[in-house]
Amino acid sequence: MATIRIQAEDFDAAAAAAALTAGRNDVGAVVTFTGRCRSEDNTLAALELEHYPGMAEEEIARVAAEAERRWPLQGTIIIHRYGRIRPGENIVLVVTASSHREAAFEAASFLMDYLKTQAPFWKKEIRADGSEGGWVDAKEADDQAMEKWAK
Amino acid sequence: MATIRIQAEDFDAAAAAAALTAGRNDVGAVVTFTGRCRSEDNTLAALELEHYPGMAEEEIARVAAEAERRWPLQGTIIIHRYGRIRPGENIVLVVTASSHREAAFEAASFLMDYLKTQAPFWKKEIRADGSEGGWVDAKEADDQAMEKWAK
Amino acid sequence: MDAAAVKLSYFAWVRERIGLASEQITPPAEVRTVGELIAWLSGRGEEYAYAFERPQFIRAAIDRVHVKHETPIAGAREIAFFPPMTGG
Amino acid sequence: MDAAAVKLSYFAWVRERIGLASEQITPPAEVRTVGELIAWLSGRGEEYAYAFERPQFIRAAIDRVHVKHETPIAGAREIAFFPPMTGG
Repeated sequence: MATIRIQAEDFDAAAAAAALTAGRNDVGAVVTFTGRCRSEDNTLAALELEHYPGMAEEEIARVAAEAERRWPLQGTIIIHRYGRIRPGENIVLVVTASSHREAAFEAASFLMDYLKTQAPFWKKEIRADGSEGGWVDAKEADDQAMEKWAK
Repeated sequence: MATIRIQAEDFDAAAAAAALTAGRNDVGAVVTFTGRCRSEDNTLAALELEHYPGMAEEEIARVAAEAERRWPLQGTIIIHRYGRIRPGENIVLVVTASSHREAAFEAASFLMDYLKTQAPFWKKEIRADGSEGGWVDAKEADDQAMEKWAK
Repeated sequence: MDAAAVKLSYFAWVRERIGLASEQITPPAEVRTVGELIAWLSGRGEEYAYAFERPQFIRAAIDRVHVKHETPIAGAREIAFFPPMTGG
Repeated sequence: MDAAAVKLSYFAWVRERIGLASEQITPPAEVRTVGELIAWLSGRGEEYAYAFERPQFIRAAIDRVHVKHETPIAGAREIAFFPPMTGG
């Protein structure tokens, strides 16, 4: 039921959210999360996002199905970009719609915590001086954020 | 620092969120919450939202300042409509921007919990059969949601 | 202390029951708190008695800031009474 | 049980260290789990030893589903190795 897109091009968060509620009058709450590339004090020229084609879609679909099992969602959209992404550009979008605000908030937060640690994407830094900054290390804080959702 | 608008007219959530991040490359996370009027199984024709002019702006500004004290926010927008609002229309918008996703999520959720119980707005139901459905009762669940933020 | 005139504002069903959005009053000097003002207003007529029949459901603000029923009203320019809020 | 050919896929610094995005291999029959496959691959050359030098940082997927190092590899068509993920 969730809409999942893995794409190189940018996305339009507003259009995605509007599509979720178009013609519906039973949606009480819509939460959008947009994750963006930060410049890290102008030391970063870009991120190069590698992904595992096929598994990225499937894994995100599994996580979205889990969110829909846990919360009464009326719609879910997840868009994750890959390739070269510059500071100020979008990386990821999560939209959740529900009749109740807690469900929309919690599901969006859950989806982001899972995407961070379970979706097969890897970020490599391209430094402003042209050098490769290396692969971004996974954060323990992200693992802990995910573990709080364990049943 | 927060942008606060109390208005009768509809708002453009996307334009509001875009304004918060325009020209910035240090914002890592943007969360938007849009609260919408539900039809309640087509029994509801509209909500009539009464507010306390002056206090509504001031109280929301106090709540926004508290959110900015608690979380490292790079921007906050709160728009709350009043007057007659029909099913499928927007009621309230909260946008938070931060370098970190947890801050953006938690601050947006905090703001909504406080708006529900502290902002001087009252909803009256206009029934589909033309009758007044009466004033919406405050929900104990909303009070409990607010209390979880008590320090 | 001299009694001072204060603006009272009413919202939602408090406003509807009293039949007024606001009024200027000068409560007697012995009315010192929000709760005492509610009790005093309740004695002003049937519409007030009806509006304030269950004081535990009445919220108040002094000069646009939420206050408790125990809060003194001295110095207030505007006191508002309304039901629990249902915005958002 | 006959040994079967399986596609191995590598991502991020695992891919860079090995110098391959994917390859077809047929591991010996005694290699039964993901962890045993990692150990066996580590013996295939310097680049593999480098990629898998800290097995605790290697995540794996069988047929596009996350698995643990204890998971048996029997029946797998594709096994992927990669660092902890950093999407989102």
